[in-house]
Amino acid sequence: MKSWLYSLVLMLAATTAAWAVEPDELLDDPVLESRARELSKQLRCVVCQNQDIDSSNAGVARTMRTLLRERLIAGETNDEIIAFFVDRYGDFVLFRPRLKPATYLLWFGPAVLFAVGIGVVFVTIRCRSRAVLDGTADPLSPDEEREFEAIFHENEGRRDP
Amino acid sequence: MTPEIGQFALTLALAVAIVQSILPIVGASTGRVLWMESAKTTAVLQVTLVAIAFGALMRSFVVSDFTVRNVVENSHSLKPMIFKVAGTWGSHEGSLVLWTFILVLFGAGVALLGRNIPVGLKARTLSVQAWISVGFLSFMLFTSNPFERVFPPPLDGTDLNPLLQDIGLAMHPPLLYFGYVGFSIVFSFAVAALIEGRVDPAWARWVRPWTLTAWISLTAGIALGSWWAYYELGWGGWWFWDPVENASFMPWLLGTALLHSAIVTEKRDTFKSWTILLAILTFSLSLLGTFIVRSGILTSVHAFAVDPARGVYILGLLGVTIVGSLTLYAWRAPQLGSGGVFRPISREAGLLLNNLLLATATATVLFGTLYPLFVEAVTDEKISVGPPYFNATFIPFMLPLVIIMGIGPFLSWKRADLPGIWQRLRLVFGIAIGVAGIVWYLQTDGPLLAVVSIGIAAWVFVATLREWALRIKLFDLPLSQSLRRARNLPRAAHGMTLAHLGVAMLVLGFVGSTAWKEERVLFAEPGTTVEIAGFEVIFDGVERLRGPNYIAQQGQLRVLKDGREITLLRPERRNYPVAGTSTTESAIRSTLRGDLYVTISEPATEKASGQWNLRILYEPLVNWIWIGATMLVLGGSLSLSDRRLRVGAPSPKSRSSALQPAE
Amino acid sequence: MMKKILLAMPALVAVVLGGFLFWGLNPDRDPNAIPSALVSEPVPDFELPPVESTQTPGLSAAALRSIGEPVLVNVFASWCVPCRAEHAVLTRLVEQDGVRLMGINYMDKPADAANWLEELGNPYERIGSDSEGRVGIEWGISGVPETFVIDANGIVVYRYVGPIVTPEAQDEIRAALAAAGGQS
Amino acid sequence: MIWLVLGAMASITVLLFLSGLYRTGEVLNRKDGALVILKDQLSEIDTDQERNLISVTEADAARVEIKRRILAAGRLATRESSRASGRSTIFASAIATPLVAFALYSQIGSPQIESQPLASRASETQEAANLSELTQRLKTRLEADESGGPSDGWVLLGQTYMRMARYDDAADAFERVTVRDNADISTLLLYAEALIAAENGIVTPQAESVIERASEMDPDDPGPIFYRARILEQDGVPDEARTLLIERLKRADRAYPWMELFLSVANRLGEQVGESPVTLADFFPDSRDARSPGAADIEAAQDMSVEERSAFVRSMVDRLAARLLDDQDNLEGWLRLAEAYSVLGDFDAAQNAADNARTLAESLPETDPMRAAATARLDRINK
Repeated sequence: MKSWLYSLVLMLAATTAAWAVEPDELLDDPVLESRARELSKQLRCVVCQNQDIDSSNAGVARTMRTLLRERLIAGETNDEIIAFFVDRYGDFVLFRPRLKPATYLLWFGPAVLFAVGIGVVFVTIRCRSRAVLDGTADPLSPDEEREFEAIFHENEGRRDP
Repeated sequence: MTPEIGQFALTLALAVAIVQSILPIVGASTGRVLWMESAKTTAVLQVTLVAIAFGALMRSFVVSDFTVRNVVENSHSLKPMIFKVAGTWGSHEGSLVLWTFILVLFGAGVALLGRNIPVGLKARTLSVQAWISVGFLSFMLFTSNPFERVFPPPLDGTDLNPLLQDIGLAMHPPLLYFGYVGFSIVFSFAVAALIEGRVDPAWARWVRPWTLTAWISLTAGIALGSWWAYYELGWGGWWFWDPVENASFMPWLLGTALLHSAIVTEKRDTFKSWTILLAILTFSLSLLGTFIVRSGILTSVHAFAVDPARGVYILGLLGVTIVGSLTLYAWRAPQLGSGGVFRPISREAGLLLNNLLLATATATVLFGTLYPLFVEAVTDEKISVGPPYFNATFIPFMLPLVIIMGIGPFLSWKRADLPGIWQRLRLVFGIAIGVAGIVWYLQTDGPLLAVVSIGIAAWVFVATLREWALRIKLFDLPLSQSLRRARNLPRAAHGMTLAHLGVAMLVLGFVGSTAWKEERVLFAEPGTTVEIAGFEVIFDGVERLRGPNYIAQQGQLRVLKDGREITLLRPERRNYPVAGTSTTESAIRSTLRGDLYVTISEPATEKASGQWNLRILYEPLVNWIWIGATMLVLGGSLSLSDRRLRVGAPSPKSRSSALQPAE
Repeated sequence: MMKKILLAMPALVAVVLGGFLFWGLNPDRDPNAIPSALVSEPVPDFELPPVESTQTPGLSAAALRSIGEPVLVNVFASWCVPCRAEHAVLTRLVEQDGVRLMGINYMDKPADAANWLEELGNPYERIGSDSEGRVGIEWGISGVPETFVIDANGIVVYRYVGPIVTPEAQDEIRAALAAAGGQS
Repeated sequence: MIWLVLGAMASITVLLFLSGLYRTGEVLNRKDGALVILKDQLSEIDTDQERNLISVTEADAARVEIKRRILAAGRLATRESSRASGRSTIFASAIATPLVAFALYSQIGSPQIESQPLASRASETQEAANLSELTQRLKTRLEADESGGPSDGWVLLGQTYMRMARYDDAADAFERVTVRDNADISTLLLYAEALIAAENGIVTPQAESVIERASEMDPDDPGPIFYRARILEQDGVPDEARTLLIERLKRADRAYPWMELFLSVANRLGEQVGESPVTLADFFPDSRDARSPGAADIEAAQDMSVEERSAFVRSMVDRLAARLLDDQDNLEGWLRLAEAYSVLGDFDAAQNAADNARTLAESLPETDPMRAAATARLDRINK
């Protein structure tokens, strides 16, 4: 019982037949419109699963797109518009997480990891290249050479090398 | 009876797997040949039994046997036959059977084809592989039985998501699984080597064909999945950084690193513990992917039904496998010893950098995918990490990787002569700058990064060709001699060239279809004309059609170029009454220069009644993505066919000529 | 020693990661739930007309702020199946516990909403008709039904996502109402 | 038959296992395996040098490296391995494998359920189609009836719609009867059930008023009480709902079939409010055989394993048969019994029940759609 109720709660998305951004939503001003598209790709649809509002067909996403464009026309900056949605939905709506203590690790983690990696590589290479590298290696001693020959021909004839 | 045969086959397979997980490995450490060799029998038995189970399930789907719960829930009598067949692996339970089948298939592959692998290593590897299959078979039988019966049977099934009724999708999971489950055998080889305490060039050579096989199919699987998304979802996109996509992408990235680091191990007897670690981690990421898809821990478009109990079981399986193997690694890796020496400018160093970049890129994806979970666990706050983050962090690691890919093949082992290489690459560099300049001059808008990326693609492309030309001394020798040299070159070398060229094509496709994409979204009525990317598209109206299990509204659009009609596009909006859902079928005019991509739907607003919502996209160069991916796959396959990978197999005399082609 | 630590790192990282994943499987955790940014904030500014052809007055922020005692604000729609399920519970809360209930009719056709209320009864004191869904955005809703508890000062103190049907859900609502009443 | 196939599978497994005992031939040890590869690498350097891919110094250095690896590999100890030892273990595992498999299979398999490909169920599909056609005919007839049609007919129509999961139509059919003065409690309850089902399990005010009406007719009838409990549950007071059910159970003078249903609902509610479960024995310590098929049983059947479920179906059928002995004119009952027996594979019993049903059906007027419906069902059973 609980599970079907739950799944129905999520059905809001299915109530309208819209398909992503609709023609009637578009702005005439191409500059504003391209800003609108860019912004709506950064905002997450709150009822869908992992979709931005630009490509979502949920009713809420449509309303959000309309609001976003109205604010653009009103002359708000991108940051102000983003802030408007964050005020209402929290950081969850942002597909590009804001830089704050909780996301330092996210934003700097890979770079730090890379730096550490470079460090490890550097140390490795230094260790490995410290040995003499003049293009030739110590040749095998005569004893080794004999042992090698023995091993080399040990299985001769039994297997095709 | 069929389902019961399948059911029994699975229980029998589990019993066989249990034997295989113990006998061979104990045999290897006590020197009992019979026990070691029993792995061959059990591996073949396992694959036969799981194949029987898979066949039984498929048959139940084909004949719509609604006494099987899985069939009821994932099929319908009205579904086209091909999708009944595909329904076999469309659900959690069915796909698990497929997963396990591929797992045991790789085991049987090693048992039968790995004739040059020493019996002890083979026995240990197959035992480790059997540990995994015991885990998955028991998971299947105890929590997700695909043959659970319903009695009395309902009259009809409840269908499969029509969005998933696509031939691309039908083929997608098998290939994807083939890749990411395939890395299991590499994992087993690594764990076996740790147990044995020995990793050497021979080990790397024995494992290479298996790594390649897994990598090839994973590449094909991801490409096909991406192609499917592009073709079927109707958004004109091919990659969405969805958790489930990431789950298959991470093993690919790390698997690519593994492919390269294993070369160093094979040639130079070095990077040994790193190669082992990569082998373990690659499969760990595959398992993580399986976990993400099946536990519902992250929201995703593609996830299977959520079930915490299953999640806990898989997590336990993951814990034992990953933590167990990594602990073994921490314990045994110091004994593997480090190998040869090399200079900061050398092929080793280049491959090390390649590995570092790939590993960091993998970490970026892993971080981004799981970070919302971390934040939620620590601060109880919810955040989202989406495409803008991945694009911002992933690309900076990938571009340098592609750049060094151009130089890498010129580097010699141990110490390379940088001025000499520069001399050979000067011209290539000039060409790349030239191409970037031309693109910059031609383009009307689009980011600077796109121009740079095209330059980089040109760089890799020409550098790779230059390296190949140098090898066969093209233009230095008469053409016939060059061609003879080309024939004598190991296939792996050609494989590398082809794959690297493929990467250049991929970059071209990625950049073209993102940076210079054009889009028109409009309400149209019959007669509406749209201009896009030099085409004139005329909307002629809509026709109603009936499909086998859907009703479609089919739009008719004429495409004109320079006033001449070049094609007719028919996008559809389909309505599946049984499932109660609709899908969008795009119509695409595909050329190497770019795709004209049209979708149609009914307008959301009542204001626009009588009109149709058209979405017309022009995606330049998008097909080069699939071409590039195909070249990666072909390059990998060429490499796989290299004679050297079969050296040491004691083949009967009669067949040796077939196995060892001209050389 | 350094090397040993380095080699043990992967296993340690895997264990930590496993810990997080195990936490993530916690059955009480809903991966789809979105926490409200509105809790402890004042009621957002809005003004909604009544649902056409009903007698119930419309709803506005001003009206909510001037009540002077804790109220429930319930977002519902006639097309929302779970809303039917919680309707009886809401009615009972109003009739038996004396809860004051306000409604926001979300993205609904007024005629459908009026029929729905006619059929099921109308426990709402005021109903604002948010036919375009804009006020829903102001409230930061992610689906219907959702229910908010507002204290006497017009501060949002609690939000419940989904239908209030289980006893636990009702207890949470009652507790939130009680806490809101105690504060003022 | 099925056991024969499974047995064959098990035997083949055992045989394959044992065949390993007779395998011969040399095995490749680690040292030889590695040497082959290293030697190949050595020869590769010669080729590379020939093709001018590497310089002479590079080639020499590489050769020394590989030679050293060959030396190292040559020094690898090769363990003496034997082909003879461990035979008994192989033998034991060969035997153990099918045993483990059968043990597991006996827990999760359902050998008694035949597979039923859709193609073999054409008659069933056909019947579903027939049923809907017959239903339509019945409805047309009832509607054409100037006196409004017999109550029984409407009830039958409603029940048929319920079975077809067409709850709105069922509610309409029952409503025709409930507006009449002679509507009894059971019809009212059927109507309520249809209304509730049409709303996905939610008791609407309309359904509530129907239940109220039934309750007024006989406040102590378990039917209305059951639904009143349901309303209370929906209102979010499971404790009150439970109390209502328990009180009625306490008032009962002896064991009745409906009690199972009450108990299972009461226990489900009890779980929510933290009460310990109750059983029939708590009310009637001496009655054990008061079971009857009810909604709760069917609900419980959903969670059963397959064997449990077929045992359950069997017991339900037995109870139905017993009841029909006291209620011989129940056409629907005989039909259901015949169908049940044929599903269970007890064809003689099915035939007996079908004969009774046929006699009853043939006593109906020729034009009565109920007769046609019954005959259609009987024909199917006889196939």
